Amino acid sequence: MVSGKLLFALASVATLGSVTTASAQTIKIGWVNSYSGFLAQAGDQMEKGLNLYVKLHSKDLPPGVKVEFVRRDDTGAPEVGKRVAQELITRERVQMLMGVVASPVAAAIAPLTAEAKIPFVITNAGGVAIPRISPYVTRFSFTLWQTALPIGTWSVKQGWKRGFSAVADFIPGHDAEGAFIKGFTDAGGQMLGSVRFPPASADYAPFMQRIKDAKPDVAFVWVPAGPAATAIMKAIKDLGLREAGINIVSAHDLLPDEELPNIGAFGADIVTAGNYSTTGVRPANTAFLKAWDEEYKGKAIPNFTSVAAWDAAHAIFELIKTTKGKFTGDEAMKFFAAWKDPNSPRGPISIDPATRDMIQDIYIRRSEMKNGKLVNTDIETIKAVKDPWKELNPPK
Amino acid sequence: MSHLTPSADRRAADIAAFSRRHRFHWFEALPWLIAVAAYFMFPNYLALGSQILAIILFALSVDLVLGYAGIVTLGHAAFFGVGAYTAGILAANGWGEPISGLLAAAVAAACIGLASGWIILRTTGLTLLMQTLVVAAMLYELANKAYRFTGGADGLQGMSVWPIFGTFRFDMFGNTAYFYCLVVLFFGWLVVRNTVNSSFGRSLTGIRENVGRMHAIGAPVAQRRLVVYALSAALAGIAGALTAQTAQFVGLNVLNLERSGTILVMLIIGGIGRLYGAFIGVPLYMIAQDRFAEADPTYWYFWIGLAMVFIVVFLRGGIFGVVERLLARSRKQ
Amino acid sequence: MSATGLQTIALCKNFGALKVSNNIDFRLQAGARHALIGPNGAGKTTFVNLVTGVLRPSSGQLLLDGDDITALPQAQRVKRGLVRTFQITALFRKLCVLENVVLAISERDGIGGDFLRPAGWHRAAIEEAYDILEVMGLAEDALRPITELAYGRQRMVEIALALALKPSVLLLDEPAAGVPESESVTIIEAIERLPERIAVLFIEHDMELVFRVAQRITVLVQGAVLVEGTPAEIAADPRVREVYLGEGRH
Amino acid sequence: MSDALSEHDKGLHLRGVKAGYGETVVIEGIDFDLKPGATLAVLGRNGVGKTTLLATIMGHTARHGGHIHFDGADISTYPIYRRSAIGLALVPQEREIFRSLTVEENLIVAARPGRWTLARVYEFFPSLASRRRNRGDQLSGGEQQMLAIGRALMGNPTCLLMDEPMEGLAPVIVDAVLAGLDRLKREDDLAMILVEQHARLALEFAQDCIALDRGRIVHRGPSRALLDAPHLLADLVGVGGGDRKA
Amino acid sequence: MADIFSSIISVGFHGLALAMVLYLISVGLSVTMGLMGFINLAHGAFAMLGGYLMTWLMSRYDVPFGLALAGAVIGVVLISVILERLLYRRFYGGDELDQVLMTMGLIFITIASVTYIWGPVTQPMRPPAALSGQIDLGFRSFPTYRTFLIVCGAILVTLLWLALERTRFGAQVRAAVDNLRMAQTIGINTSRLFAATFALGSGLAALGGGLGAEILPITTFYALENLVYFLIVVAVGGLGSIRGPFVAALLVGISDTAFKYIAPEFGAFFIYALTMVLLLWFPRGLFGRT
Repeated sequence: MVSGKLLFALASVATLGSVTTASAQTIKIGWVNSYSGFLAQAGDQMEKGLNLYVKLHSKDLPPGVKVEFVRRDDTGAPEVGKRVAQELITRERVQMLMGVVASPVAAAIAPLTAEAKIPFVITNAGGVAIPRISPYVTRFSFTLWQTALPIGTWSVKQGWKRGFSAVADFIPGHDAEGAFIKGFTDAGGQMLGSVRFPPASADYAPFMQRIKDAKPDVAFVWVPAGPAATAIMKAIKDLGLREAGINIVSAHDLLPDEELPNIGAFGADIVTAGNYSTTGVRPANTAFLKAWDEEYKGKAIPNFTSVAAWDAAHAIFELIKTTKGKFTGDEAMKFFAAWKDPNSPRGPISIDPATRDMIQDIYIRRSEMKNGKLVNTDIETIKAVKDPWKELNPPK
Repeated sequence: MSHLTPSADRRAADIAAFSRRHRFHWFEALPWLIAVAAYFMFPNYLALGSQILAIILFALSVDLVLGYAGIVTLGHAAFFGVGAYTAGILAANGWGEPISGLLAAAVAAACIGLASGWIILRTTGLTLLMQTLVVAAMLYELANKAYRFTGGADGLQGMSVWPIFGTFRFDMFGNTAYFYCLVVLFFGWLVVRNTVNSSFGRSLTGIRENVGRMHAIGAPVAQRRLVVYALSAALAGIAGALTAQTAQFVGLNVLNLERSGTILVMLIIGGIGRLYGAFIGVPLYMIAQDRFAEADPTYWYFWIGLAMVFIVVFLRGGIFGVVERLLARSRKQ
Repeated sequence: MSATGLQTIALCKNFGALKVSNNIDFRLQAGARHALIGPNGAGKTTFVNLVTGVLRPSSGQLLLDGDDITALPQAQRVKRGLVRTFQITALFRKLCVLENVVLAISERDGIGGDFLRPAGWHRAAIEEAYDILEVMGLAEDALRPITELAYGRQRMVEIALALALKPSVLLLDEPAAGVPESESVTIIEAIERLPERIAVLFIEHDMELVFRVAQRITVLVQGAVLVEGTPAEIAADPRVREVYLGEGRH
Repeated sequence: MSDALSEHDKGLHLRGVKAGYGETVVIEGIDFDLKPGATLAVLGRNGVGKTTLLATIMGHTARHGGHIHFDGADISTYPIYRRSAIGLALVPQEREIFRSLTVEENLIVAARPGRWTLARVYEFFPSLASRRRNRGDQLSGGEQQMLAIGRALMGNPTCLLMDEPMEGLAPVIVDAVLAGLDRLKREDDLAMILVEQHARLALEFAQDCIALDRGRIVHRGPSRALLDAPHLLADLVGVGGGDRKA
Repeated sequence: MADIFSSIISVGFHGLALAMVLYLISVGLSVTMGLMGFINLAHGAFAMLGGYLMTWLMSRYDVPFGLALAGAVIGVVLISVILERLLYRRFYGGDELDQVLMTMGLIFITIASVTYIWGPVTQPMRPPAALSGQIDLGFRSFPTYRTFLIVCGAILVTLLWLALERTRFGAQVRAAVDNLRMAQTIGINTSRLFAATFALGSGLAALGGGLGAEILPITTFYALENLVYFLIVVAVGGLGSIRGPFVAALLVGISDTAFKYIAPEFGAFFIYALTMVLLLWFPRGLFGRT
């Protein structure tokens, strides 16, 4: 008890100290990203989204308040991510953690935030159970159940009754597989089989060949966005899966907007479910794309990861504006729980206070060639989708 | 007789000098003094510090097989990883007592060492190098496949390590972890030091220096190599378990080729077969990596790589080798 | 104990179609001084390797003190007192002279596997090793690494290492090979001083050494025994002259 | 350059050569001269340094002192391949045929322009011609020996070093090889050094001889003289204790 | 029954394509390791550079496929010659641990350099239209590019065999692998031969890296991720052999594909197990020297 009181006293002294220097206040945010490793490409997308928002909106911060992002590379490896997060908390004394591409990395970091009591704002990692690990986790991206389950249901509606799934063998892959099978079989479809392959696999042709040899109506294929997605598209094309009468569906990771030019014509006619596409017709999206093109001079194309980073940065900046830069971890979490943004580039979004995950519109998109370019065109919108997994698996 | 017969005094002095070689020198206290001082000087770097201490133990285990027994291995991560997963799986499934976790890890790694060593140590040279590599790669694939136990590519989540002796809790700042690693490393070092100075250890040096002659003086070479391989595996397993317990996480990369390769690199940088190469090479490499990664998260590989090429071109025999040469030169003058 | 130290019966070794050892019957009496000579490629080194267990014979038998040791591994033969030196010095080059000999004694006494006590605690082994160095005249170099020794001194360490194993049969493979004349005298003297109970078989080209030390000589040609006899008999044998001088072309 | 060479400079000259393997010294204080087209036999028992002497001339050993001159150039520090380029060739004791090459490839790979061509080597050793497609490791001992000599000749050397070319050959083959060597001596202006254990063979072949013992030259002179002194010969290369320390 | 037959054809086809790539990349490593006794862990970096240069020439300057490939090979050969002269030759016949340290260092440097120049993004490989899509071979259709790759690989393998078996240069290389000192004795300048062989091996690796960019995607960690496969091909094939790596590449390529087809969850486990057994059986590799 005595020591507890002592700690409290010390803590108040520390807070006093920070109040006196409030005139030139710096908020430190730990930014954990995959700068190298097999997710470096997604990391680059995320980085660009954050940088763009920070560049455009730093001037909007209250006078005297600055935000400093302390950047660390998790290399896509959970143990590295955990270590850098720990260092950010203990060494750099950051007030908040943000970022993370890979679900395993996020899952490794999450327990630390429960101990340190600082918010952890996830801008990509979609592993469905991660927010349950710590009450300080909130997520601005998506879960694979939000995207993969609807595409399962939608597939059966097209009259495709026999399905096959092929996913990368790690948390998000398992989520995607489970969600698709749930949606597909609940709607009356029948699974012919499923394969899981190593997440950092090099050559997908043997796996795709196996799908081809199984002759399903529809194949759900999921890999993390980036090089693997392009490679798998190429394998689908080279093996002539669609020519063999097999429809390909996926979550948006398979056809991220920035990879479309790399994929080209052979990526046409694939149906994916996602929370964002550059072709979405919304004023907020148009403005976002304009700012993006000005900043990156047409050399880069944003995707759902960029938008998630952008939206998360927006929420954090609003938090700082509202609190004038003075907030505790719990206050920040309360702010995020009530977060609503009707004008995100991806449409209306809000945080579900119960799950700390996004409630957002999910778009069913078909890829097609328009003016010589491959694009995702929205063909159906499912409004305000909550994470279905958390409803199916209520906390014990 | 044509030769001078040294006096009885000379004989006594020679024998005394020879039989006292295992005694402690003052400089052997240096690493430990530095380690304790580092605790007070860099309180914000204890997480890195405890990792360095654990990896030093790993490097010591490699030095034992490579530097003393002359077994070139590119797969020692196998034992590090088995140790890490053993301690990790125990802690994730309700047995978080750290010290018994270390022991379990040592036993598991030693068993794998015995079993694989029995098969692969009959080969030599590049073939042996490949065999060590392949053993580690197989364990990697198995760990990936055994998703239910290991968490596969997602890593082993949900480890809960109990306080040491029920008293010292592993805190986020790494105070406990640092001293825990320091004490375990100290005991590990004592074991390695005692081993290399024992008759067994000297016979290993003999095997490295001239296998043919060891056969010719009647040494059971295969048996010695197997024993030291298993002992080294056990130490590597403890190092892996330390890493797992202090980070409270185990990922597949405890078993990968990069880990086997970089531990070799760290040891070569320090100097092999000298017992203290690990104490120089590991901190140097890991601190450099930490600094580079912070200054330049994308391109730290470049500077590490450049340093490695520089060392091999200009500093043959590692840092310790250079120090020894300088000492030898100053002694001559 | 039989009077025979080492005996081979119809020893053969083939590498494919090549017969490197052809039906060698050979006896080395206990305590003998016996030389094995022959031109290059006669199979002398193969013979040593067969006897010491580096190679397995294709057929034939090997007896040590009357016991069949054909199937024994190298280390076991050493334990029974069958010890060799190497034609090309095979020492622990980075270790000091004393340690080289201590290693051998440790293996002989079965303490080489002790990983609990420091090597320095085995005082008796060290004392004994030093005794051997004194006998061989190597004591002044006891703590110097092999690499710092002149080649002739290294050859002496070769013999010291073998002696440390307390052999009953000692195979010396060209003990004076590569040694300058000035130093070879010491080696010859050392061989002459070897304890009498040891049966010594030496393979040597240096005829001075052979005829000075050997009581019997066996001449090996193309993997087979050409002739065996006393030095005088061998020197007078026309077949040996033919082999060595190339007389009487076919 | 070579025009300016005096007769004295031409050929092979060793002065105080000391060499061995690593730190070991095997031969010491070796001096001799070999004029173009001359033949020299090197005698001595096993292990006295005969092979080392040839290896040293070819550059295979570690030189500890002295100099080797060939046709006016100090070649003591030349790398091995340059010694071959200026006209030295070695027929090694173990023959060292390239086993994964065919007979013809073994010859071609050593070829240098000059009077010796593939055709001439085949004419010289007809049995090689019939086995030209066979691989190096499919030859008999005699064929290997002929191939080793043929390969050396393909480099069109002016000085040929031969290390026990009759070793391990059946008598018939020895005669064939000897006949070839005799023909070489007659038809080609080639200096030759022959290391041979069969002393009489060597002495009958070469004009001059040297004998080695423990790495030093212990006798030198015309071969004829030694052939006529059987006791001296036996003393130098034969089997016997002898007190030849005088 | 037809299904099984169809599966076998699938596995054989994709395995063959992988084998060609593995062989082109590994054969140079095998020869340099056999010839110079140099453990060049960074060999894969040359393949990776080949891939980067080719994709970069194609996407940045719209160089046609064939020309880009040639440019990449030439570029890599130049780089390798410089590296050989500056670094590698210091370590011939040296301590194998020094070689490991230096080549690991080179791998790290390459990883960072390509990240700096080309970014962390996988390089897109876009074969020309004529090589895209499917080709109908009568009884069934196959991916055109992979068919091209197999044909190309077969031609290159044949050319390489001819070069090594029928030319004087090839004979010199084989002679030097057989017996280095004797090769010098007959006048071969082995230092120059080393450089030439090293350049040839690197060029072949670049060719394999460029042609095979589809099968082994060009990423920054290419040299490290694929290293084990290259080493397995070399070790199983036998050092210094030309035939050995080819058989080993076929073995690895086809069985790896088969295992991925049948039991993808196990990843490369069976390949490693196979390697272990083969190396116990043939410690010097299938075609190694005794």
